[in-house]
Amino acid sequence: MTSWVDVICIVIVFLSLIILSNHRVAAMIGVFALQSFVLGLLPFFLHASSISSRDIMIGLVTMILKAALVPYILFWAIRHVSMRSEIKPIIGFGASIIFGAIVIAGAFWVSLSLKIPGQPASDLVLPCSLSTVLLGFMIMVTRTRAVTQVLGYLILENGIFLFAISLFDVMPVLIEMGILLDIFVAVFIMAIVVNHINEEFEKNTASVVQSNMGETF
Amino acid sequence: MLTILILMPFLCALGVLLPVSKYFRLKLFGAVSLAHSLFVASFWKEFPPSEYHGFLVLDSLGLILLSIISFLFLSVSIFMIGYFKHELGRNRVFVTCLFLLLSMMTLVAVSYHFGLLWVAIEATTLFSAPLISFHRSQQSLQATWRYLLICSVGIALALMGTFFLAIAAHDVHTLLLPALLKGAPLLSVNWLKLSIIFFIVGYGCKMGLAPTHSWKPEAYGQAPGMVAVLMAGALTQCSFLALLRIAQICNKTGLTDFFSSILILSGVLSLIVPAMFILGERNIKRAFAYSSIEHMGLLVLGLGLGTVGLFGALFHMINNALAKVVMFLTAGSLAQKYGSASADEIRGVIHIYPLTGVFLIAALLAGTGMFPFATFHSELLILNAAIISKHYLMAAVGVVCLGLMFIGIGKIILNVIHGQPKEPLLAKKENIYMNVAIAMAGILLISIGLWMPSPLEKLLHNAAALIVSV
Amino acid sequence: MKRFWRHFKSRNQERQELYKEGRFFNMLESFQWPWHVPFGEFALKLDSLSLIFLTAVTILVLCAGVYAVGYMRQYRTTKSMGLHIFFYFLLSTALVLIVLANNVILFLGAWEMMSISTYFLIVFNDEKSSVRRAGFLYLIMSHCGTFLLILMFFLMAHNAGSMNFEIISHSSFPVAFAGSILLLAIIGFGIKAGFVPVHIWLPHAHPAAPTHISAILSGVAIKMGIYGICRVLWIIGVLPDWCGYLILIIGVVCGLMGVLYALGQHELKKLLAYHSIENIGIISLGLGVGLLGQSHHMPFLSVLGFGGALLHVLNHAIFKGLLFMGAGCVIQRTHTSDMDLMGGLARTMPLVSILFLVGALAICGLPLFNGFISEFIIYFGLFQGLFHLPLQGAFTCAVGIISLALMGALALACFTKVYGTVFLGEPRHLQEPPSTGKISLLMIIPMLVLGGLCLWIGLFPQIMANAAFQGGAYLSHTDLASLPMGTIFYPLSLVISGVFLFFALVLALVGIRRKLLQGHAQPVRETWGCGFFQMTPKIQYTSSSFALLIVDFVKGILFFRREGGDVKGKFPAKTSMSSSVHDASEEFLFKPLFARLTSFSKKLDMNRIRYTQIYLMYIFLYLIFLLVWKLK
Amino acid sequence: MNIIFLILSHWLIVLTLSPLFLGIISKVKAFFAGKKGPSFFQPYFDLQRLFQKNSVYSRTTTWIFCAAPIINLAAVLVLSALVPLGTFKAPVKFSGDILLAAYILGFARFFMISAALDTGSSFEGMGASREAFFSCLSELALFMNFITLSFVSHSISLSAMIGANFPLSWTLMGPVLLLVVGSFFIVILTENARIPIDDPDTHLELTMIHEVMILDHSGVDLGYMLYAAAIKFFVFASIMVPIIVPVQSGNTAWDMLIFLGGMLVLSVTVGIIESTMARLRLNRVNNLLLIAFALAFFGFVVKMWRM
Repeated sequence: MTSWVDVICIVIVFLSLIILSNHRVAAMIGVFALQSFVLGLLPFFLHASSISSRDIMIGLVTMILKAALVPYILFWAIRHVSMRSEIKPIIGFGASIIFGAIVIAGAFWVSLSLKIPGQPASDLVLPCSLSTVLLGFMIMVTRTRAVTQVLGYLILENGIFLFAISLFDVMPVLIEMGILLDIFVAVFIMAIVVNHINEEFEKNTASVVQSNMGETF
Repeated sequence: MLTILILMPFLCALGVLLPVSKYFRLKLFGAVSLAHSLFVASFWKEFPPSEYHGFLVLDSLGLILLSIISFLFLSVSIFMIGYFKHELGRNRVFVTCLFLLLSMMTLVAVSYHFGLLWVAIEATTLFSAPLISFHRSQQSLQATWRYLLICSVGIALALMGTFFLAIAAHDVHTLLLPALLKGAPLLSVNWLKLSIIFFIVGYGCKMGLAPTHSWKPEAYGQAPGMVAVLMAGALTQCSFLALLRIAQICNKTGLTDFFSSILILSGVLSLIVPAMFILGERNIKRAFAYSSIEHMGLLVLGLGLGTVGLFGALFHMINNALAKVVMFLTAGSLAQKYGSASADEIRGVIHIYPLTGVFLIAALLAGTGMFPFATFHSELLILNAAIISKHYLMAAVGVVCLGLMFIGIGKIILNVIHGQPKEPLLAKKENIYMNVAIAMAGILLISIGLWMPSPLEKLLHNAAALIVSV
Repeated sequence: MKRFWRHFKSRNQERQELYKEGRFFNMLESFQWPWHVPFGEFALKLDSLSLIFLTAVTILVLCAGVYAVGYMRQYRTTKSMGLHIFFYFLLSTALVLIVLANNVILFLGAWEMMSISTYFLIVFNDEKSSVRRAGFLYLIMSHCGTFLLILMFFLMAHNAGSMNFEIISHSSFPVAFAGSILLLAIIGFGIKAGFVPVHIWLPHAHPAAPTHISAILSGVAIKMGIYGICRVLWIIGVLPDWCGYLILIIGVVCGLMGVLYALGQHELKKLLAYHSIENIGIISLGLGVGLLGQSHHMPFLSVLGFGGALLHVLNHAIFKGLLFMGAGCVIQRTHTSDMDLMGGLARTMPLVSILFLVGALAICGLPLFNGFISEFIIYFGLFQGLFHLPLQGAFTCAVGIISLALMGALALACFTKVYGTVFLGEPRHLQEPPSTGKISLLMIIPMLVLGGLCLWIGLFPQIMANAAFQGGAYLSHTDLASLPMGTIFYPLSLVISGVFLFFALVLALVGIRRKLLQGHAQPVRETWGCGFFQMTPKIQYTSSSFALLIVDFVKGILFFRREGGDVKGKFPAKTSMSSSVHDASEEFLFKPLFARLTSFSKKLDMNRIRYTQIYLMYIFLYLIFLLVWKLK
Repeated sequence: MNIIFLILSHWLIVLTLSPLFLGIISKVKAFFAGKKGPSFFQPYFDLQRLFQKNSVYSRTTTWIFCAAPIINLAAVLVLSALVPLGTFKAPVKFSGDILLAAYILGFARFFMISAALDTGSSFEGMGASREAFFSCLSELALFMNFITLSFVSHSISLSAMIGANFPLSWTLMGPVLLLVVGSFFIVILTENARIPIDDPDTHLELTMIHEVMILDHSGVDLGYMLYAAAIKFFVFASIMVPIIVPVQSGNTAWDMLIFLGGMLVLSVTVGIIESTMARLRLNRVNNLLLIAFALAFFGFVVKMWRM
């Protein structure tokens, strides 16, 4: 079953790259939902011989929270805003892909020098999760729209989770749940803030969409 | 005991979500804070037993933080009674978040598992965010946004650090602190180093260490005074507790130098950066935010320097928290009175509000570490540590930066205190609750500065001994 | 860390033993009390060094306190006094604690207390922006100085492993280390003492403060800087050669710059403030001589230098207090502090004018009063240095003598200017001075006391000089009994007899004059105008014009500026002219520096990157940097 | 009692002899102007006249105005007690008496300047201002001379410095003493308000220094002032003469004669200078005084070099 794990890792990185190159917000959220779903599948393939209740729980919770609830909230948050396109990215889409590729290569190169103790499920886990983290970070840094930044943050978290789920089981399941819950709450609060900001803008001057902090809400 | 302490505010949070009266929420909050403080006070006599298989343990380090949290919430709850007399808005979300914050901070102080610690700290970040945007103005919402984004990324890095620590502890099979300390020789040094770096950057971001401090001036500038108090006094120090926990592991594994050098770098940067910005600042709260960055720098500097510095850092945790109460509550009450915390809008405070003027003076002196405020002693201890460890240049840089900070803050505060009074928005009456809250902290800070009670000294010594085991 | 604490404790025990053996030499009184703060102990010690300063503090704080009761009456209806009185007592406590503290933390705590309380005393009239600015300048300079002191004390304490002055003084310091400590002390304490060029707070703070506070500031607060330097000298003991030269040169520069700036002022209290800088210069001259003696192993010389300096500390406190109080009376009466508007006050307030004259004569170092005694001792020391020191030492002493003489002459010019324009002649503004400012008796009494002290030390200097020499001997770690103190006391006694001779002569001449004038009428007329009959008080020499010759002569140093006053044509139009002297270190060093810093900081703020993304990049880059730095 | 007798006798000599030398100077000046001139004893007559007249006071003045002449005269008399006159040793001498000398003169100066300002006249203010300025510079030169002399003689007593105790040898210290004498001579001219620094006889107030300060004094007060001026010149000259003529034959009469001869020559020299030179422009005076300082300083450096 190792090969399934490999496939999942590759798919996750690939989906991150797609988000990076996308310019429609709605599509980005959809791709993210897909990515989280794939991530949720991972625990089921991890211990192929004996799937523990722990694996099932983590998988299911991930799917429910990240693949369903979070996208829903995000859609809610941007319901007033034009969903069509990302405004004025700091780095163009073409250049983003090329940078993304470079970042992936870099992550793989760095992973060469990191040796994970014990028996990892797949040697692709570390480089792929690092790539995802970095791509998520890139999205946060290069995109100016608030929702895309949230997405970038979520992808970053996905990268960390890819790493966490596949590598060890030292973390008690309750704490894993806590981490997931935290992330969910984070998205929830961010969405509310984005919503509030939009309302404020509408209340005051409809013409000013660009805040003085560089984001577009 | 500990569970009660965590659950009590949590349940109350759910309770105040119900449509009850505005004043009932405040009273409940006050009562819970008081109960919380009484519990914590009882822990000074005897530590409570550990709970959940050693996941929740209160040790000396935790007790320091817990006492700070408890005191801060108590004074904030008193202050709020006065504050909400003049606020028209609702306080449902606000008080709920405060309860949740109290609950989560308590969890931070008592969690003995690195994963749990992360969960709790992340939760504090999240629950403090709605507090910042209490006034719902554009600026405050944007400040909240920046705070959320930057701290989330930072905390995400800390999560990575936690996982790296887990890899390093592959042979220990747990992230419980005592097990890690016991199994220190089994830890993989390279992964541990990696995790330390991620921890320092991640939690440092939350503490507001330069260069990851950028959320601070915005957030503190916009948050209501009492929220800024909780953030500057308790929230940031929660992250510092995480660093202290890591320091425990580092000292066991012989990575002290590695750890210290990074901390010292961060500390020095955190001294230099606010000193560069402060002279151009005109807003009281933002100036205090820079001061907070500086104090965080002092904390990590003390931790990095070890020996006397460590003692100083632990002492400074307490002093910093008390000083922040004085500083931000005063700034908050001024901001409410004048509708702005900009130094250009306020003049002659001491003539209109004599007591607030005195508090403002106290805020200046406490914030910049002048005798008889206890911050004086802790700053001295940290400077002394720099000299003892022969970091002369660093001591000199630190002194210059502290001097610049003093000039910057002094320029703002003294301008506000003196001069021909400007008419405030509110009536010329001071609110007793607000003043009591500030005076409590101020008097406590002065009395510690004049005479350090021996239980406190013992506690600090025990806490220091936890980190540098003799 | 435990070890550190234990070390600290064992040192404490060691000291207890030392006390028992009575090895602390020349200690008058000591007091020990545990003080529960880190490194703190409530250790007080009164030795011959502190005694001098303590005397000055006590005298001045008492006198200024009484004076204040009278002086502050004018504000009784407009201001609340509570805070002012509180800080006055706080300041008094802090001053006493500073001179008695035997522990670094206690000293620093008291030092900070002094800075803060002085600040709030200075900004009493906070509705004036100049007052606020002066107070602020004082506070920041003083606080920044404190930071240097913290560094210095901790360096010393770390070297000795204790925070107790007594124990620190028993440890030995490497020479270069001692030098750097002294440098820190000179800057840190020099800010308080008013060494040029870090004196800039002083001429602003003194005029801004209420008069009794100016008196305390100038009389004792700045002396605390000198006390600090003395204490450090005492603690270190053996200093490198260059320290003596350095302090002597500082003395020369301070003295001359101080008196020259003073000459250029036309604001009474500002002028007195600059004179404080001059007198600090004289004191430093003495300290420099003492240090030279110490480093060349000439105990007599060092006792002369230190003793002279200490006596001058006391003297300056007395006469400067007197002068400020006099100035306060004048300002209260005329409601201005611009000397160019005053005149003829000797006739309306005769007693004040006589007391001010006493102060003025004393500060010029003229015989009959105390200033002469201390200056005489310092001169004597300088001459001894001239005779007995090697070449460069002798030369430096010669420079010291010359500049002391010049200081004396310039001070004389300056105070004849003050006395002449304020008290003599006719009032320069034409309307009558408002008569509301009644001088209360409570203001006169302390001035009488201080004036009496000036005369007492001037005529019977033995007691105070002896105390000062004790202090000097203590400072240079020698025993006074082994020194030929008669060499100085004999001339002193003869000087005093010379003064009495002078006194007798004056009496005789007065008698002769009275005899000669007996039976003659003494008509009173207008001042003879050399044939010019329409003299108005306006054409009198003003303080500015009086000093113009000197100021113009040294305008290269003083940055003397004159604006307007050009006279053109045969029938010139109405014109006005103003002149002012600018402080070089303020104009060219601190103001630009501060402006540069502020504008830099503002620019940072203006160009603040607005994008949150960039801040996220910071986090990332910092992470990468740490990874590369630490893990390669 | 002995000491009081000594002092009184010293003063007697000073008081009787001093006006004579002013007379000599005016006689020399008259000679150069081709006039017969007043008698040698004219200053005595002047003093006697003044002492018999009454004084007129300005409305503006205070007690300072009356005190100044008294203090001035007393100060120069105290000064004279510190100075040896030929074979008559100084009755008061101790280590550091030069300081007393310099500062008692300062005391007198303080009152002189104050008295000038007391009149409230711009003319006298002008004189006071000038006096204050030039006295600073002459003090500088005076002290430099003192330093050099004391460095030569290793003593800070006036009597020792000018060779009453041991003759200064021109052979040993020639260059140094030459410089000092030159410098000191300028100091004498300044302190006694003589041409080329000041002109005691001019009637143009705008150019005067010393004389303009005492414009308003009259009668006894003026008499005191004049007497003080005479004594001051006498004392300064008697400081200078032993430096120039350090001969001590041992025979009291001869020594006294040499001393008086020296004084005479000095007065005549001053007279000649006054007759042949014009008064310096005011802004040149400070240069002259700085030259005096530089001469003495040069002397000091030479002495150091020889050390």
